[in-house]
Amino acid sequence: MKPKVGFFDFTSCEGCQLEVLNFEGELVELLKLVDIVNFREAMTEKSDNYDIAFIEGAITTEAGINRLKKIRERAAVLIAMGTCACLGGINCLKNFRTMEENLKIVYGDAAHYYNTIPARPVDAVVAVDYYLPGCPMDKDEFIALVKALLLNKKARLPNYPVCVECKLAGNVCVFEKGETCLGPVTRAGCKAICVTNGRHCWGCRGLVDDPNIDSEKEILQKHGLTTADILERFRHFNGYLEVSK
Amino acid sequence: MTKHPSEEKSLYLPRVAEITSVETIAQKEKLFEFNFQDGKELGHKPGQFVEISIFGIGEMPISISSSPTKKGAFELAVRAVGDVTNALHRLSKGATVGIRGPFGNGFPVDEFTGKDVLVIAGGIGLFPLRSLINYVVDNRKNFGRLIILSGSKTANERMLVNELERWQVMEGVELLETVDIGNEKWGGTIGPVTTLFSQIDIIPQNTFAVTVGPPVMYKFVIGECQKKGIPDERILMSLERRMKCGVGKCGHCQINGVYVCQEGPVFSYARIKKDKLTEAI
Amino acid sequence: MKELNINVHHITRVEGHGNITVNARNGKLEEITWSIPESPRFFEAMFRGRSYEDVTWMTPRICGICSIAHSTASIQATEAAFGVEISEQTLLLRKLLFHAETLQSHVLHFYFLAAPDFLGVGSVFPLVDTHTEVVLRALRLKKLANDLADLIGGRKTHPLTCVVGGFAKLPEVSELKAMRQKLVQAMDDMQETVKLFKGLEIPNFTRETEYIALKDLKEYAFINGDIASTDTGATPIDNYLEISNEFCVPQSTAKFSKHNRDSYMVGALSRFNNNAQQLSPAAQKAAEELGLKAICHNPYMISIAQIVETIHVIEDAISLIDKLTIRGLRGEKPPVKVRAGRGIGAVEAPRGILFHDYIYDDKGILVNANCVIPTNQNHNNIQKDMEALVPEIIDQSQEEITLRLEMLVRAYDPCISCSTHFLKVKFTQ
Amino acid sequence: MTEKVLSKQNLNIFINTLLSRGEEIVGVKKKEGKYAFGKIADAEEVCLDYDITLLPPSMYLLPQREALLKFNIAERPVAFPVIEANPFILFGVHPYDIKAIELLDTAFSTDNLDTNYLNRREAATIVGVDCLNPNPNAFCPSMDTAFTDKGYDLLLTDIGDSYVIAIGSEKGQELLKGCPDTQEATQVELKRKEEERQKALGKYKVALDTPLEKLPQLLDKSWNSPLWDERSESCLSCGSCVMVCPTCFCFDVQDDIELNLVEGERYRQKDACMLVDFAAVAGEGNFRKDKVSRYRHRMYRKGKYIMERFGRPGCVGCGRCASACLAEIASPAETFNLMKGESK
Ligand SMILES: Cc1cc2nc3c(=O)[nH]c(=O)nc-3n(C[C@H](O)[C@H](O)[C@H](O)COP(=O)(O)OP(=O)(O)OC[C@H]3O[C@@H](n4cnc5c(N)ncnc54)[C@H](O)[C@@H]3O)c2cc1C
Ligand code: SF4
Ligand code: SF4
Ligand code: SF4
Repeated sequence: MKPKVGFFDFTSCEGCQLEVLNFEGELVELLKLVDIVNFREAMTEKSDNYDIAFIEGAITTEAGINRLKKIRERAAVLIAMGTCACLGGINCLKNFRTMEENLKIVYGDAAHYYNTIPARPVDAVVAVDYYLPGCPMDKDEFIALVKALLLNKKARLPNYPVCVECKLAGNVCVFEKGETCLGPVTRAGCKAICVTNGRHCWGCRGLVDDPNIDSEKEILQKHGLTTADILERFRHFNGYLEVSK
Repeated sequence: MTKHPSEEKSLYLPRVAEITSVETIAQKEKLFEFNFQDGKELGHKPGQFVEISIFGIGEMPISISSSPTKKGAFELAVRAVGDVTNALHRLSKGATVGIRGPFGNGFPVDEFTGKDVLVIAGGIGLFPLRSLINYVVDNRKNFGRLIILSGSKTANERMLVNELERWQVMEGVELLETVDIGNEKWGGTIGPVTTLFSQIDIIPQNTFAVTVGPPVMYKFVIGECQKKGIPDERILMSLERRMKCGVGKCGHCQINGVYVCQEGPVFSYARIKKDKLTEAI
Repeated sequence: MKELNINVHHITRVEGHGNITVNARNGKLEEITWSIPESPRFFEAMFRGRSYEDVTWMTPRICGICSIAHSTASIQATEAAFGVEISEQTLLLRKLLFHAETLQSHVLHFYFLAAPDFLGVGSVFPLVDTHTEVVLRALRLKKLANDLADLIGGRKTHPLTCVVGGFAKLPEVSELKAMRQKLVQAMDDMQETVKLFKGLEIPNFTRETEYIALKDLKEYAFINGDIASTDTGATPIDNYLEISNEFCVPQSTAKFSKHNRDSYMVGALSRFNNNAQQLSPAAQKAAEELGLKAICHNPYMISIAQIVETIHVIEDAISLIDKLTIRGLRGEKPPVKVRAGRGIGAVEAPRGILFHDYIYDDKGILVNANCVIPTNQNHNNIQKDMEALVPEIIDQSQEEITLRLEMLVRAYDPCISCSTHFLKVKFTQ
Repeated sequence: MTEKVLSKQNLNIFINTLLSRGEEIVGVKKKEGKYAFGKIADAEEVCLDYDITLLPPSMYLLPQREALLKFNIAERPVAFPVIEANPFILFGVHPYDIKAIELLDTAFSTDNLDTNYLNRREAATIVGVDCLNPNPNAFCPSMDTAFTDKGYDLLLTDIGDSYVIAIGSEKGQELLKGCPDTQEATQVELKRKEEERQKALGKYKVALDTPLEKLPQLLDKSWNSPLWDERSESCLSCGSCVMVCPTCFCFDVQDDIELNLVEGERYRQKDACMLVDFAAVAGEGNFRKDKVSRYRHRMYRKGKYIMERFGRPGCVGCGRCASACLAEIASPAETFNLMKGESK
């Protein structure tokens, strides 16, 4: 029996769902292994009968909370897909302003039409079995997870920082170029794609299990960042950690 | 580089073995019997281990549980704790796996000749010790006394019960058992395995103590052995480490300068002290 | 008498959440609404107080499908604010990367999102068995688009290499040459695509409206030019607010727009209607073959316009690569001097014209942002189209009406999740 | 063997001749102001006056990821060994990296022969070059790795307008046959070579306070030093120090399967004792849970364990780790010197 798979989107850019549609090389093989029964971005049919639920996006409305709880009840395995779902991601930046202020900035006089709650990751609402962090999520990690599920194997995320993959990629460390980086405390798995492409790490995959935040802060300070800069940098994708503490 | 490596075969290629029987020991433990497809013997010593593979899942180290005196097949007793162990538990008779080994030094059974052997097992530590016990049983006249102290968490978690009962009644085997937490059915000793030491009398100069169990147990067992007067060179234990290659290359099992897979897994307490392998116990 | 009760809660195969409601009682239409319940994300509020580098990094995350368009518009707005001049090489690379997204999005749309309607299935997945060749071709084309995005932008979604002033990493000339070859080969697949769509029956529905798109004298415009309207002619992008005129409506978290008439359209068909003569020869030929002629008033033809544009984009990408490889690529580190000021960026996202408008302080910190998203501009046109369409097809079954309405919405290829991120802000300057 | 001399211009011709013959050359190229080994397409790309490369050349002998087996589990599982080794030339390797490769040779041929490594090693031709502009973090003289008289097939020394070439093996001799206009080195040129080497020795900024052979004893005494805690406090467990190290060779083994869930491979990939999970086992167990135990383990490997096991130090003093470590704690020389200072 092929497992039934559903994709469900909450507040996000839908880039992670798009990544699934981007599996050109693997899509045909993948469809031999699983039945996709729910995927609003790509299909009309909907089914409430699924084994594996992929959740994309942060939770930002009361209605979203209820919908997510229903999905959790139905799915044997629930996977948070992408940084928004795993960490709240960039959506949580709005949590640092009052909701009134947000509404006024964006909707002006029409603010009263719209009601949202502070953004939160999926596991702030329901239990999550597996995480696929990344903005957007990493295709190889997605496929590895699907294979692991089918083989009855536990999928593990790397528990070491991005520096490992960055070094293996042979990059020049951005600190040597006068920039700063969250790589030393951010969970690897992205193959240091940002540094490899001339940027620095923004922490989109969240922190490793036991990050040495104090040391990272010291290093950032030594390289010219103020405490406020550092906070802003961490907030980019990991803002929820800060408010939930 | 004098050898011609290209003529050597891969270190990492397992031989194919078939599962010839599976027996459930307890809730999470099973005993597997294997035969090599090419009909060859494993050719091991008690206390050695193999690397067993389930392709697509992975490879892991498991002690050989059967005695080399058992001909043809060999046995592994495995507790399901993770990927490979669970995958193995899902296999049944007729399935094939990959086996590399035997690896490691094993128990120094030759040194035991004519000596008393005191075996102290904690939990599934009994699995590797079974190879030693049955080796002594099968070569009974070569050894002195065989004393087995076996501890389990609860009465329901006693491992290899049939085997324990067999040894219990066997001539020349002294078996004492205890459980950490008793229940109404359990009429025996209650307490950690070290409580059994007060029930035995040994001649320390003539005894080898061999213990396998969870690392936390070792400190206490060593203490009891020392109290009995057994010299540190004769207190032996098998160390568990993370292991990948089994052949002294990958570095995972290293404690200080020692590669456990090569120089162990069996070490005397004297060696552990000398090489400061303290993180092991 | 006819009773209708259509309630499409979250239309599928579009990006983001939108609902269609149609109610008729005793043959009388009581309600036709196109509404957007998507949860707003407040990007504009999040931008405030952040440095321009952060803004560049955040903007792609507005929308996964048009991440390159947002990134480009954003960078251009910042460059305009700071007065940064970009090099010829940067401009060529930017256009090439932009083409990658147009390709990605168009192929996704006409094959994955729109085609299933014409082939009578609910998604592309069952087509894997029934129309294997079509699916494999679609996947090939999509892969090509994604490979191009990977090569220039560093990845498929949320480009990495684009920074204010230039590119953080350059492709190798050898990689560009290999890509060129793949683009040339893709033209065969596009010929097959034209054949496939020629054979499909496009619903016949027309409603005259205003068509707005970027227009550039030199070329079929994607990332530069003025704002052109089929009603009122061209005006510089700085006047975009006069065009977009956004307003809030209760049924939607996204804003609606109107200009010269009740509503206007942006996107592939708008671009075609304004700039058809500037298409590449092969694209013009395909348009003819597919029966697309400017000015076309049938919104269902948007998908066809996308196919035509795809051919144009492939041809243009080839010539961009030729220009780049002839010049050779040089590492450049463009100086960026921050200064206080306002800047506006406008690009043709796959779904239509997109504006980013920023005000920075003298430290390069964003003070105020306004972004006008193509789909917002189309919402009102969709609503008006529905109002015109339903009475024409009211005699059909509820299922048929529903499908026709869904196909209409899908034709617009709405990108709702990004449309809800922004609404107009009143500038207090 | 006698030494030869080759003009710089002719060296380029030599390289291009090799390339046109279809030889695969891995050499040192510029990368964003630094240097890195990579495939060479033209002699123009080759840098021979570099200080240090980002990653060590040993990664071409022990790749970051390497298949060990291919398997198929369709009906009866079968597995085949994968041993890949295509001839290639490792061009422009510094002596310390040559010595690091010698350590790997020892490690992979002691007790059990690792055919995957050894075959690739056999397929490699090593053209060394003396390091005349040492990296500021390097301490090669202390580790006896500033120069080497073996471990290479050819070894170049820059003497200004030309290179002195030492021939280290028949393979090297053979390779040099394709080289235009080599001359026997004159006494003057050999003297120049010696002078250049002496000059280079004066450029090292870091040195070990303890004689190399005394390192194990020093560490024997230092196990309980409070310095371990102090120094490891800021360790990020980022593994950078290990990832760039030419003498680190630990690996992890994993299975990977294709999407058809039938064919797959077992591969090994670089692993690092500085990473949190290196010694973790099933359940919650971890034999080196805290950063101090990992940090100390690495330093002991560098200064004691490897030396005692393989008879040569586990560090060649290249200084890559010190350059890579953001916390500025990874340099073995600096650490050993502190221990020395304390034990006084
Ligand atoms: C010398 C030796 C003998 C052993 N004998 C037995 C035995 O007879 N019976 C038994 O049930 N168990 C035994 N173990 C423990 C057994 O190896 C682990 O339980 C097993 O590796 C867990 O693998 P897993 O894939 O199921 O777990 P996961 O947690 O999924 O482990 C993944 C991988 O990590 C490594 N690993 C994890 N835990 C350990 C560990 N404790 N030791 C070594 N590597 C580990 C393995 O490579 C394993 O494949 C022995 C271990 C050693 C070192
Ligand atoms: S660039 Fe960032 S991720 Fe890479 S090594 Fe430096 S700090 Fe680590
Ligand atoms: S010593 Fe330095 S480089 Fe090594 S793991 Fe610690 S912080 Fe990283
Ligand atoms: S430990 Fe540091 S100095 Fe020593 S060989 Fe490794 S990277 Fe070089």
